[in-house]
Amino acid sequence: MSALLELSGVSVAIGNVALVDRISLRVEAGRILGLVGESGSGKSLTAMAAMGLLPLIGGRVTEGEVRFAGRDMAGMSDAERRALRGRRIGFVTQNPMTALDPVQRIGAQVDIVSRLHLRLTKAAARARTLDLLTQLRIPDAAAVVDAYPHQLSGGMKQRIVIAMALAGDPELIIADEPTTALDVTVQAQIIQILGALVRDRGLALLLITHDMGVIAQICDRVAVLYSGRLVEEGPVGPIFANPAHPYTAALIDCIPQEGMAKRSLRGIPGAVPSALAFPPGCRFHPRCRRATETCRDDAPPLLPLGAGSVACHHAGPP
Amino acid sequence: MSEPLIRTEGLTKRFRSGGGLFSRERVMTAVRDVTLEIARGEVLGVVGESGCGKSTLARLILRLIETTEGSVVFDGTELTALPPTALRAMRKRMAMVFQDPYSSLDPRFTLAEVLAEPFRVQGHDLPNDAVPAMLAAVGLPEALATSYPHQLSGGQRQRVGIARALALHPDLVVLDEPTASLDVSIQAQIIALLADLRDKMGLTYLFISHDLGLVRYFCDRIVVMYLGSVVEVLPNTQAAPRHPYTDALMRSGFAPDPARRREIVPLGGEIPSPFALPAGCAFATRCAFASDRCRRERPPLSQGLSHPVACFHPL
Amino acid sequence: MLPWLIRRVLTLVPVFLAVSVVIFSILHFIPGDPIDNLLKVGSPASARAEMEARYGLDRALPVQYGIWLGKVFQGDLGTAIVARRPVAELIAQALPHSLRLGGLALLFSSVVGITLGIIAALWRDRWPDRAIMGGVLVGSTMPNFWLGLILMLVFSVWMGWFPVSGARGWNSLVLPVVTIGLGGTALVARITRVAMIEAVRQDFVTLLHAKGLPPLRIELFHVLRHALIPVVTILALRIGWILGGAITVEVVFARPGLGTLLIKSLSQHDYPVVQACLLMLAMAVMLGTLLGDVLQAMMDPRIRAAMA
Amino acid sequence: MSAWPAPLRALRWPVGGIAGAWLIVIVAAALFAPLISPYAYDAQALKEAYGSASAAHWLGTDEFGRDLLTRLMYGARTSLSVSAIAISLSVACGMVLGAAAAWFGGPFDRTVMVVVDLTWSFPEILIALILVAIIGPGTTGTMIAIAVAYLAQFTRLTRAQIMTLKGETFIEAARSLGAGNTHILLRHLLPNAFAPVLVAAMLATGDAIILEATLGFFGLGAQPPVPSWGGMMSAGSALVFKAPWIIVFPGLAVAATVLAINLYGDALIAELDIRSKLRGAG
Repeated sequence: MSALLELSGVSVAIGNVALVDRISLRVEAGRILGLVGESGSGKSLTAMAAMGLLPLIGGRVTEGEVRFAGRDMAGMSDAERRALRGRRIGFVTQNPMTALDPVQRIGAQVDIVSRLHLRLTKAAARARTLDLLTQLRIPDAAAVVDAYPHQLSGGMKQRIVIAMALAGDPELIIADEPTTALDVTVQAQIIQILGALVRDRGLALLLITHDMGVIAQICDRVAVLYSGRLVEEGPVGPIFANPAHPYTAALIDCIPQEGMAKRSLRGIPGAVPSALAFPPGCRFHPRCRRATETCRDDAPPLLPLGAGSVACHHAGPP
Repeated sequence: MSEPLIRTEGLTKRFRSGGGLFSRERVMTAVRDVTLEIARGEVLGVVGESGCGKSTLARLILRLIETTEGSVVFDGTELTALPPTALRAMRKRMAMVFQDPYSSLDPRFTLAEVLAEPFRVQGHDLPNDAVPAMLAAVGLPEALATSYPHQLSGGQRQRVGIARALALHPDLVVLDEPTASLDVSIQAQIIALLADLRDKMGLTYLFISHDLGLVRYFCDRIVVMYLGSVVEVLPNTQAAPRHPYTDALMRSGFAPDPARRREIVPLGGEIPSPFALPAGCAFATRCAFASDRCRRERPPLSQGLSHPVACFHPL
Repeated sequence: MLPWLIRRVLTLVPVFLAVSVVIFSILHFIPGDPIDNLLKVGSPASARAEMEARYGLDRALPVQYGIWLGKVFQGDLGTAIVARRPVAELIAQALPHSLRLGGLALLFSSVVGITLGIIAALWRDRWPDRAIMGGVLVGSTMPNFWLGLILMLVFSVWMGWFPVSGARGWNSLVLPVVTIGLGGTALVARITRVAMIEAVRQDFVTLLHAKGLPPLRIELFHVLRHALIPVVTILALRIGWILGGAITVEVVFARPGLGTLLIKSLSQHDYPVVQACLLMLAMAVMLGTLLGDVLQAMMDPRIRAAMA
Repeated sequence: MSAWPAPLRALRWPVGGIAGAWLIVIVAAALFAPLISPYAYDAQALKEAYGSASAAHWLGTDEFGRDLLTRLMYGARTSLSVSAIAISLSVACGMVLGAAAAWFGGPFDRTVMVVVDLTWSFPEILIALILVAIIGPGTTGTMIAIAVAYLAQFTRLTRAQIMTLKGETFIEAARSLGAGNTHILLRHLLPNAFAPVLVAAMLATGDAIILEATLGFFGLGAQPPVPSWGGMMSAGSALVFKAPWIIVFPGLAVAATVLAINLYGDALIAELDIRSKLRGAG
């Protein structure tokens, strides 16, 4: 199956600081790809690169290609890229509290997408908005469209943001930490909604998160980032069962689980490196139990392993 | 059972806002009638979602804010009645670690100054080797003593916050979401450090968190809060939830294991405003089991069941 | 909103009273006696007492204040001691000139300032930004009166484009408006630029781009609308500051107006006139802040919600 | 380089460096005017009156034939010292008042803020004009007038700083350790509020120089024959068509000095990274 969104060897820099180093990803229709990493891993930048929005934060793709439906986005005109955003690619941001224009009514903020991209009339756009809000189980949608963002709860706002992402009837949704700012019970609602969208509408979803639990719950494949590099990628089943990269394994072990023995949680020693001083060789080596001389000197290439791929000199079960 | 280290009785906090010329006065009930005990040496977890009053409760227990009603007894002394000078002296026996490691350290202080502050404000002499020893105890190199907070990573800063809290060997340490702003790999480090320090120093922890999984891993007993009230006290980490809210909270977390995927049954409805608490059970608006009685009457924290639960229809 | 507006206006009453007390009492601390200006040297003491009685200067201060305030509410601002005319008449003559000048200067600084601010923000950290912000900074470092004189020297004397002074014809307004407006322009341009740049960094702007809206539409309809909220706030608070420029500039260009009247009566110790001028300026300031609050509420639903 | 204190780092070439250099030149000229000025400031030479720039008088002469360069140097003495002393006075009082308002809160705070907001919305020149009228013209009057005119700004700024700081977790942390009010105020609040207020004071000194010049222009500043930039322009304004240089040079001196203060201040703000803290200070 051909990928809807494909990143091949994409590097991203802001100013002259290189933050993302040759990442390759594929997102297919009807599938969910989870992109997981800690702070500074470059996961949000990857999302911005896929949206073509890097210039907003002063960043740029320095290397590689971002292809949507087979076309290189770098080769498109601004207008062509704009016609993709909102229409064929929907975007869900991290913090619903700040994602909506505080001085504009909810209805108008959702309407604009279908009016702009689907050329709907004002009335038709409003009807579509009401329909979407109802589908997302927003109670009293008719009143909500006339409300301002500050009158709604966080979970409600995030559903409005999802409605905006869906209003242009897109094929792909990119969700950047859509539940991080929400309470756990609301997080469950949002994850359920996103899962249902992929199942019912055959959308492709690129889900960016730092939460391995969320990945395990709804993703088909997962890509693990560390300090701007892809360290492991593959179907979730095998990766969670037998993580090949020591970082993936350690990340899973950092999550307290039911039935876990007290004192078994130790964390990963050291700190996430700053982008201004990434370690040479494998960027994880200063914190890695398996690290050897080779890891200090040579960055391991991403090599196929089973149904996925891994970048480690000592890949395999511990 | 010996005398608990902390006992609260009907602890209530109401915040008033507005009331000037330009807006109506509004009263927000942040904590409502909380009675609980913390035994010496235990780790008591308080879990709940944002706005449930867990952080306010922590501050009431330490009397960092004044209570509206109720009392806190710390090792036989009623904190709520203590005059300011005696309260300040009492503070060397209780300490707090804060959520945000970025703003909890004065940006103009070096780490040595941060760590000397507890001694200074309590009028104690600072032993010569105290600062290096404190840094070592939380796993930081001695060389950092002359650094400023902005030169440290989040995890390192949180270690400094812990060292500061433990400087005078307190009996009680209140941990207010100490890992919520940290990466998961660092969160696990800090939790491990807290567990080690508790063993070494015989500390009592009050651990505040929104993460039920983490609380179940780390704590001995768990208090579940919803909209200012305690809805359930789990006597151990294995106990099955009896309150529908605790149950929903447990079902909302995701295990990092694709083999244990499950159908999500999300909680519907909205949390009522703390400015206008419902007459009955605060959870009734979102509860599948709610009856008319729940909407009319507030269920007390009943002691009759296997453990305390505030529900008319416990599971 | 209406109940809020009523309450807001009512709060101006005590403020007005407080300001009037301050204005009234401050002037009585000013050394120098206007009566001295009126009496011929060597006049008998009785003439002096008679004169004082005529202007009510022989009574206790609180009584004088009460009488003065009562008359103010009836539109009677007293009689100018030196000019020997009703103060209300002097004010009525001066006020339209000052309003025209101040209003135009305010308009000039708002329009030019906001426009420059937008351009600077859109090209931030590139040459249009640097040029505008540099120019604006240089403009704000020159004393108003000096700038006025230099403009007069260049454009009136050397170029002969505008009249040197006076208030006849529209073209006599150009140089004074520009002189006063430049200071305000600097302020407005700086705030607009910063507010725009800050608004651009907000999440909702990223999301607007993600929705595929054209960038210019985002900048002008969403970002600018946001940025204007702090601009309006500061502008309203600093209306007095912009009008303050008018005081000196009126004098430099020898234009009739409140500023000229104020300076002249200050030097002549003509209390009633000074009082009236200050009262007018105080009212302008109070109305300015009120207007700012109302505009802010109209622009931001969150503020409207807080007012309920 | 980063080990250097921020005030030195702010001198980075070109902008901060040029601004700093001009400030050093102007301050040195003011300090050493009696030693380095070519003439005495009150040395009249009526024969040479209205002279434009020449080898003997680099910037020309005024209506009494006095050397403009000399008078500019002495003028700097008056203008800079009056502005600097006035602002120091204003900052000292404003910090005490603002800190007290923020610290005590309640009705005291509200009263202070109403008065401060009200004065803040009045033009400084108006406040200064009235005060000079009360105190009487001259350097002392000007100084006090400027100090009062800027009091509102520093009170507001200090209060805002302390209010923000009071909400910081490290204050709560100090309290949780048992720290008393004095410790928190002296060790945490004031030291953290100091840098932004000090930088604002520097920028305000620029505005004060303009205000001082304006008062001088109205003949209310330093009284003749003591030269001040404002006074020189006041005298020159009547002669602007006959001998424009009399007024042009003092004006340029004011503009250049204020510009330099602003540019250096901007560089300093960037180095100290306190831009967001200075918001709302006007």
